[in-house]
Amino acid sequence: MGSNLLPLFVAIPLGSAFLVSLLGKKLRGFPDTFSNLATFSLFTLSLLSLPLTKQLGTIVYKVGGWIPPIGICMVLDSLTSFMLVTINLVAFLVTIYSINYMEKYTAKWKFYTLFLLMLAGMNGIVVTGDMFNLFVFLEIGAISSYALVAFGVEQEELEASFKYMVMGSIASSFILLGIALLYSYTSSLNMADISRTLAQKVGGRLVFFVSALFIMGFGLKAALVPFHAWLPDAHPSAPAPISAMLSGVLIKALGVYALARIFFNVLGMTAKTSSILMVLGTISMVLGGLLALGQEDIKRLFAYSSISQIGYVVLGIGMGTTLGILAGLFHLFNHAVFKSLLFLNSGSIEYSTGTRDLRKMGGLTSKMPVTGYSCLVGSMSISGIPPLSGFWSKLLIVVAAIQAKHFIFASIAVLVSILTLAYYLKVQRLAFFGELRSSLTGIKEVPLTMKLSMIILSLICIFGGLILVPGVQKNFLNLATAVLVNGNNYAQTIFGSMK
Amino acid sequence: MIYLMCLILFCIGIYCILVKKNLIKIIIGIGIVEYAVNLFFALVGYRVHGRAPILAKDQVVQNMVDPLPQALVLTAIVIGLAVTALIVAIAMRIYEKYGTFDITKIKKLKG
Amino acid sequence: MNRKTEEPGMTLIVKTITRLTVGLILLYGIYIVTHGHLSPGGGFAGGVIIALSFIHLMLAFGKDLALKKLSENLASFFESAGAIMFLTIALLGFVGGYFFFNLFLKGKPFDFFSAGIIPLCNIAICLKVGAGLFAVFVALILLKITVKKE
Amino acid sequence: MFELYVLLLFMILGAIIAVEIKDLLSSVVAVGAVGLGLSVAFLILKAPDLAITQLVVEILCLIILIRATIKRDIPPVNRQKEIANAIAVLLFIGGFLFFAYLALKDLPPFGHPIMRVSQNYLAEGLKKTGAANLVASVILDFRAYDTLGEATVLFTAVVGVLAVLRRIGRKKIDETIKEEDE
Repeated sequence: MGSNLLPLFVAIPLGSAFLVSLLGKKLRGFPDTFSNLATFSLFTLSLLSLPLTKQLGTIVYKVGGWIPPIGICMVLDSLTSFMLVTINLVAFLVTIYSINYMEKYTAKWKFYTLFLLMLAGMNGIVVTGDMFNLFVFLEIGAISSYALVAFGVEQEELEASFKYMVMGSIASSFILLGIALLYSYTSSLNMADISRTLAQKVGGRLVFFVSALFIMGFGLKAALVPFHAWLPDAHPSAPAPISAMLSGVLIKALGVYALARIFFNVLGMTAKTSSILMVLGTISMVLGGLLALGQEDIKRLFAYSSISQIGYVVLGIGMGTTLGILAGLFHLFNHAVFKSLLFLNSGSIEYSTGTRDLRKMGGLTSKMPVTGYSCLVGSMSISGIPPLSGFWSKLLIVVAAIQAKHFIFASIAVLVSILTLAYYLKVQRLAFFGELRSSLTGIKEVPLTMKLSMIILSLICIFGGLILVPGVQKNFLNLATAVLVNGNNYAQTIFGSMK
Repeated sequence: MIYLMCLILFCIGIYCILVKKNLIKIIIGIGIVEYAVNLFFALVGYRVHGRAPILAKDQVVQNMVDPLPQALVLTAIVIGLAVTALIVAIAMRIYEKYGTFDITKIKKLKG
Repeated sequence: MNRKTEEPGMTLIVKTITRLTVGLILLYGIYIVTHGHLSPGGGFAGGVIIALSFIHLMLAFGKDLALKKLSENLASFFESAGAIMFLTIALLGFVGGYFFFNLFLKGKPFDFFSAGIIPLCNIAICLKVGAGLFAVFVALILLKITVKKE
Repeated sequence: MFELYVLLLFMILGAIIAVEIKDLLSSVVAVGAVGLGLSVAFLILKAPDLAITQLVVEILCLIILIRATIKRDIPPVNRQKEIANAIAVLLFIGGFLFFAYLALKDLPPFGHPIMRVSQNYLAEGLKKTGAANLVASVILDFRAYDTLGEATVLFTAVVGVLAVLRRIGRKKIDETIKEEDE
């Protein structure tokens, strides 16, 4: 019975998206209530999947009843349920936030339809165990995000969306070409089957070429530094809830998760790819941080900071050691929480004051206490101030780097952390402290639902360090880490659990 | 090497996307890249002297081409169409706002 | 295409030929859809052909006539309905134990009524694709380009 | 397979023309020719399903693209700035093709796919699904979940187009907007 849970992760958001588009135009309140219901049930289901994977191990679901190399299978292992919890937690809080925020835009039902489709795409990517299926759901997530970036239909938004779309299409075609090569080589599309076949063959050059294609493709989606050009335009242009989703989870589900899954479990991690990933991660970390320092637009600053933090995650995962992967995944979760919190804060500021320019703000805490304090929590957490969650994950990454004898990477990570603190202090000083500007005396705090989701997210930031408490850590992080560390056993696990 | 010719087509598309400064040219480049990838899939599934994978009555068929890549290409074509439709819509909105397709004149964002 | 002549659409020759061919195109599209499990084609190609027949009508006679036959709201309704139908077929598979389980009788091979859910899926996809592409086209046509030169 | 080589050469030429020609409308027509060439290539490769689909999709794409380009005054493209960029891209492409050439040697030769998994479709497709068209049996039964995704992609794009083409994106304060503008 438990395995019937799996298709629901895709079917619920898809079904509700179709229903919202069918009925949402006529019934006024329907899109709001229904989408919130859908994301809430998804969140509950994802929490349910955690004990399920612990009890039953890896669950393989055969779609249509066909045995995997012939049909498509869905896989629920610990890494999957870890990602599902992250994605659906953020999605649920963001939909709560959108109830009030999206009043500013027209055609709310289109927003919710696209939002739910994007969610379906991300859940589909995480759940699937099939290469081509991963590509299809990646396209669903990507195409809906292209449209959502342009949702405001102003000049900057359209332009950013075009740029994002061109980059995204290049990435998709690289990925598809890689899949075609892999299919020709192994004659299979199932990830476990590919991994099993590759283990028997010795064909270094093809695997190397396919790895390069995948690093370019998924690296573009994850906005690692040589491929990052679209992100600082696209993420700020979207409506704030979407920025939160894009920076918070989309680049991770489409980029980091897919990279990790393919390299650890399908192609096999080699020393070469590991060092490529670490170098890319470090460059992203440094460059993202340096560029963020010079920004005056609050959302652009957050976007550059996303690049920098993704660098941390990739550095951690790229190390390939147990502690490194654990730290990377933990930072992924934390970043999803505090970056969505920060983008929601920036949305609240824009909602009340109508500007995104840091130089035009000042003293906002006195007028908007909830936004001000939650933003303070988010900023301190992302810059790694103890005892907030970001501190622990960054500490773990540094420790893991030292443990693996990558002293240069460790010291760079520490330095970038200080850089991060610098630019978040700038945000705090310019936006929230100091004197209130005369032009801003009339502003009010944002409506209730927006406050609610910001408060919940900042609470998670404060208590996020508790995930490292042994009992929680064992169930939530260690099992997910084990999936990646024992990457080569993936095929055995999948075929084993089908019998 | 027929595969390599197909990849040359792919590269022409990539060149067009990265070098040209006109929105419509970029869209055309994306189209060419999609054609190339679809063709590559179809080439991968071809079998010498194969038949189309459609059965007819009272007939024993041994040598058929691979139906799986064809199914995948079908999906990929649809995805390509979806991308094209959306990107043309965005390009037309940009034209409406700026009055040009030239990317050098469309620079509100710093990059 | 936003021509302001008294009679919308193209010349008489085009209109006459359109009148003759548009029904055939529509019929051909329906044939392709319903025989998708037996011969080349299928829901997607058929759906595009059906959409093209309406687009043909629109190009020849102007937008008013085509929209009278299939309005934009109706198109988007059909689209969502097709999508829901497809998903319902998928979910019905749960009755047989699996998502997307082919639970209907397979019938005799090569018969028109055979292959379980495949023809039904074809029809659902055709509705979705045809209506969806028509809606896109209408939206692109109706967009009045008003260039603001700064 | 001589005709396939000729066709590919034709497609490459068409693509180069589409990329380099100055007039946008001619460029769109050239890319249409490439698409039709692809459709014929599918026919030669024994994929009638793909040929039909590619043909109709090509027609639709052409209509949409011509709609976007027609009656636009397009100034000739300024070429001088492109050169530095073009050299870098050509270098990248050269490297790409070189590594691709090396990698392609590992693949099974053209015309002899391994078909480990798809052997099952040929052998059991008719018996298990009842569809004579094996491609239909793959897309709608063995891999129907992919097709659900594919249909969703198209749905997403349609909703996306409708959302992008809204006349007004943001409401002004206390402004109500009529239904048809949404």
